[in-house]
Amino acid sequence: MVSENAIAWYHFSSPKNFYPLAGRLIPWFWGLAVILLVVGLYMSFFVAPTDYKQGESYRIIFVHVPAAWMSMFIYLVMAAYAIIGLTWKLRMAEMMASALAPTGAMFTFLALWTGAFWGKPTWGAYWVWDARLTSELILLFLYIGYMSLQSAIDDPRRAARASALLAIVGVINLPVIYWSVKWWNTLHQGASVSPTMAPKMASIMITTMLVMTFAFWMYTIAVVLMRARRVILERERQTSWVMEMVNADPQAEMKK
Amino acid sequence: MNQSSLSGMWRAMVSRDLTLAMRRRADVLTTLFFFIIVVSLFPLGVSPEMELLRSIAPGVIWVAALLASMLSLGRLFSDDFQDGTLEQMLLLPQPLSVLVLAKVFAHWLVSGLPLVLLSPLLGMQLGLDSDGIVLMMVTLLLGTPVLSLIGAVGAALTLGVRGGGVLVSLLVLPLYIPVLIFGTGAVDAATSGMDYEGHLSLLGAFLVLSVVLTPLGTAAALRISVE
Amino acid sequence: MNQSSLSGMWRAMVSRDLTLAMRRRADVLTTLFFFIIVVSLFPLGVSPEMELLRSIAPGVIWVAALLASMLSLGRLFSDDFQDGTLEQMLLLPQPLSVLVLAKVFAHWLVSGLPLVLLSPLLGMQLGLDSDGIVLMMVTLLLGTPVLSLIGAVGAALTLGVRGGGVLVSLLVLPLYIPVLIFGTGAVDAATSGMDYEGHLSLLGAFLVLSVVLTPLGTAAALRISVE
Amino acid sequence: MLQVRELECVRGDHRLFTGLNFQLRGGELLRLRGSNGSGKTSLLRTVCGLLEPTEGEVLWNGENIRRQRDEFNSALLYLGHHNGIKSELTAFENLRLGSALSGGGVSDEQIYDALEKIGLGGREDLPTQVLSQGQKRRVALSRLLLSEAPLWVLDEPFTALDVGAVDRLARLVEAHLKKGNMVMFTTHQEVDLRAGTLREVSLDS
Amino acid sequence: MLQVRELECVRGDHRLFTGLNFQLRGGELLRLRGSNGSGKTSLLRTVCGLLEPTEGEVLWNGENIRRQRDEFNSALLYLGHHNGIKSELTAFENLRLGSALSGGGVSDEQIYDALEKIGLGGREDLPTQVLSQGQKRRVALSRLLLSEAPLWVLDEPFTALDVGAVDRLARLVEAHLKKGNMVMFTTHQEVDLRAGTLREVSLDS
Ligand code: HEM
Ligand SMILES: Nc1ncnc2c1ncn2[C@@H]1O[C@H](COP(=O)(O)OP(=O)(O)OP(=O)(O)O)[C@@H](O)[C@H]1O
Ligand SMILES: Nc1ncnc2c1ncn2[C@@H]1O[C@H](COP(=O)(O)OP(=O)(O)OP(=O)(O)O)[C@@H](O)[C@H]1O
Ligand SMILES: [Mg+2]
Ligand SMILES: [Mg+2]
Repeated sequence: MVSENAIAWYHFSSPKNFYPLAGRLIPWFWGLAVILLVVGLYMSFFVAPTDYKQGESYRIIFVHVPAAWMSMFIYLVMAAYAIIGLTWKLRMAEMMASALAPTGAMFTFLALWTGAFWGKPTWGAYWVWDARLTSELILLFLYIGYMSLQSAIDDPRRAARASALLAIVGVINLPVIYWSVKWWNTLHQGASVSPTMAPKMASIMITTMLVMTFAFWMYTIAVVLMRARRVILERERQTSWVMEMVNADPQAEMKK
Repeated sequence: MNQSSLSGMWRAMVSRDLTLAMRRRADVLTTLFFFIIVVSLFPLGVSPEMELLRSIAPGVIWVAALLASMLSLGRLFSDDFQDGTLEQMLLLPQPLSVLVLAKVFAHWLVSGLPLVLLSPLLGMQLGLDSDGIVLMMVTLLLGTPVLSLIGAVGAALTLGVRGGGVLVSLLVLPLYIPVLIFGTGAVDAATSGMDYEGHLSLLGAFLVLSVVLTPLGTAAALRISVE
Repeated sequence: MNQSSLSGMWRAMVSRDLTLAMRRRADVLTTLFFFIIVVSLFPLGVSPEMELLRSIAPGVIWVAALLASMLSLGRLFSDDFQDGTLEQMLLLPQPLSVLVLAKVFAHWLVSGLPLVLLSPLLGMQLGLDSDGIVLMMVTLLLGTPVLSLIGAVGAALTLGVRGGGVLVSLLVLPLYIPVLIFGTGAVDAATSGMDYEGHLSLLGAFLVLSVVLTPLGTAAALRISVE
Repeated sequence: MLQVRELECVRGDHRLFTGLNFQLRGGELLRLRGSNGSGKTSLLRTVCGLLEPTEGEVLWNGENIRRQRDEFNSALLYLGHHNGIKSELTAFENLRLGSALSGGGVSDEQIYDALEKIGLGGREDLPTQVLSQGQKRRVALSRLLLSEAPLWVLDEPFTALDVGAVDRLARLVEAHLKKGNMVMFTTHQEVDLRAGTLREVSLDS
Repeated sequence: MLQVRELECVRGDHRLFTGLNFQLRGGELLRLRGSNGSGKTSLLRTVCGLLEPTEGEVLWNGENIRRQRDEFNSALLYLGHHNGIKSELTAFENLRLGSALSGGGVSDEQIYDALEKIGLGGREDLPTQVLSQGQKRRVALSRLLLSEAPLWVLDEPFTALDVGAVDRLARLVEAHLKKGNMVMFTTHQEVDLRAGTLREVSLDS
């Protein structure tokens, strides 16, 4: 059983076998993402009760918090892939890491944007230098640095390895950054406005947030698989299997 | 034998880079000059009121030191890369990470240390008191080597990359933030009579950690970049 | 005939440099991000209090723009110098100063203009009000081309001289300072409800003067550097 | 016609050459000889006006080149130790932008044609930084195919080229001379070049 | 003994070579042939361990060079397209610091001697940036005179050299081979090199 698993793992870690598998999985993840998103949005707008202090504007939380969670998760997953890719020289892991980055940056941006949007009615300002906000901003910088480095290097192999190294350095620093920013803020500002709401959130709200988080996850997986397929084609274009497939495709079209 | 050849290599590397730095004395002075100018721009750009200046002084000096150190990083490996000497270094029969550490040390001697020594003057200009000035020097002494060590990773990663100079700042500046926060935090704490030892020991811990870890990362990055 | 070939060359030069900039898109973006990051370092280094931040905002943004523009200037001629294309430009049958102006214009389009467009966001982050923000944009729009034009002279002079960076800072920064003072002065005046038109017309005068004069200086400096 | 009168060049402590006189007429080929460091590159750059001579002058059609820079430059094609191509651009873009800068009038077909002829067919659309040393040199040399300038000044044009490319370049130079133009060059390799009039100037003393 | 097994190198879209096998024993000279862009430089860099092969391996005394980097590096001297010298330092300083870095044991007299032999006498104390193209190459080549490494890997060592210097270098290579060492090199020039065993590997297909 274990060895079978290991073999399957090994099998699908080669781009050649991964490519068709990903192709088959993508529609499923898209489907799940859409269903969960519909359920989640329905719950956020119609099931969850109106907040007695903030009114309706608080509903943005159902996008904001899952997006903030995703932004951090994705960085961790990306760094994990980077480590695997560098230590075992697995090309597939390198490609997954680079496929994750844009989505991670997108969620970071979404968290910042929804947060800023929310901040105006609640705090009266789009931006305050709060610890959590600041560290989210720094996370965005890390993502952008990762992507810039990758796009600045032409050779795809070198680009993947250099940016993997950067992701690892970043992940070591991330807790230090988070923690120092927190300390910095509490040192300077006694009682600062902080984005924590009522201590006990209604369980319906937690459920809604979890549903939204899962929706985001499914979306992430679908998008990342699609991006990984594109990266595979680009990086493996000189291999025989890609050439065969590219040459075979038009014929398959014609038969249809 | 191995140990003695390692220390011989260390000495050779440091003396090579110091010789080169002396040949381009102008370069070393630029870093210093940049530091001074950035700090002096603030009274001009912000406001000449002493009260305001004093309150922003630690932040301004630290940010200036951080930018100056980052700028000087551009040249840490790029010259060696372009003329092919870096290639030759990768082919030396000694561990690359030790070599890298020696290079960073030499670099700090000519670009970090002078900032530390100059900072009291600038602190005075911005109206810091003597306690603040002493603490500023101590934090810079602990912090600038960390900046150089972290920066080396970024410099190695962006070697030969188009527009590497500015890219390096994008990669490295977010990683500098903890050092900045604890550096200025200590000075602020001292000037407001609070306890600052926690900050200092954290800075020390950063230093130890980065001496141990970053040379490995830099060495790996160099191997990737030279491909 | 001469005029049409001049404008043809102008277009060719600008489109060449814009093509190159698009190839190194990372480069363009990094200047921008450098600007953003430097501005964001100040709240971290100085203090997160909005009141304090608002009062130093114009100075901080202007200093950051000045540094970003100075850094990006490093690459204005140096790439062309190293790969020998600058040599070829000197051998073109057209006036070098026009060529230089075209290059600086292209450079400003990709490195100065984006800063101007981005400044409102940063102004907001530092708590500037909308009047201040508008004026900030106007002053940057007038001021950043002056920075590029003056900086080009410095960049050309440092080409030959190894690490002539000091020379550049010495030459360029004193000339930058009036721009900085009138730029921030205008914003400060506006936020405190005073008259700012004098500042703006002075900035405009700087712009006209530097468009006329600096290309000649830059061209002369290039000829010297290529020897 | 190119004339060099009593030229002297001093670099650092070394007087590389002094009292140098020669002239080059249409259809003539001038080969510069000299060992490493004898001043060949310095002389070529002086002739192009990139380096100022310490004594003497360079005349083009009887007038000092410094007093007619635009005219002289439009008659000149110089190829130095550096290739003078942008590594981010493809070979095609390099040539197109280069010709637009120097006055234009070259069509895309001509450029593709030139690249094909110089042996870069199939690599026209790679950024030149990934090309090999010899391929980069070929990109630089394809300017020769596109230019109308009567005077070519070539500093070791054959370095990094393989045997086939060396031969192709030699034929190109011969054809240029046949049209009544001038070429001035230097090389350390032995190259078989047949020209109407071959002049030699040696800088070894 | 150097062995290359089933080596493959892919750059961008181009598979430069694949299934490459050869070996080099003491006293043998290997000349790499191939037109511009055929992958000579890439192969030499792979053999030195600077470039990672996409397939296959390089063995030194039977073991992969990646698993014994320090041993292999101390047996290797590589000279690439770049000279690998600092332009701010003089020729003498370049050699002294270079030898100190790679383990030392070279006296100042030996260095002056080497520079004299390679034809740089009188220019030892100029910063190398003012040297001519060929003189710079000579500074790089003088490392050959100071090194004890049994394996030399030379990428177009003859470029920019004048006739005398080409000859001197050829004699140097021959002497190195006589001592039972190995040399692997590539050049586009025709050079007269006599060696016990001459192997040729061609990358043109
Ligand atoms: C640009 C502005 C903002 C940013 C960057 C931001 C960032 C974040 C991040 C990173 C988290 C996840 C933290 C964690 O799970 O530990 C989070 C959670 C949260 N945010 Fe925001 N936020 C912003 C504005 C706001 C505003 C204006 C509010 C409401 C007043 C708010 C309310 C919340 C709440 C209630 C949570 C969940 C807290 C928890 O799980 O403990 N945020 N935000
Ligand atoms: N600033 C300087 N100080 C001293 N000597 C200098 C200086 N600049 C150049 N030189 C000398 O001038 C000569 C430069 O010659 P040049 O580059 O023209 O040689 P070359 O004939 O082209 O040689 P090669 O065949 O190697 O290309 C060299 O001997 C060099 O040492
Ligand atoms: N990233 C890349 N993308 C596409 N092609 C590349 C890339 N990197 C290298 N190449 C190709 O690989 C080859 C590089 O070969 P290499 O430099 O080893 O040639 P060489 O045999 O040394 O040639 P020369 O004789 O000109 O020095 C060239 O054909 C080049 O076009
Ligand atoms: Mg020369
Ligand atoms: Mg080669």
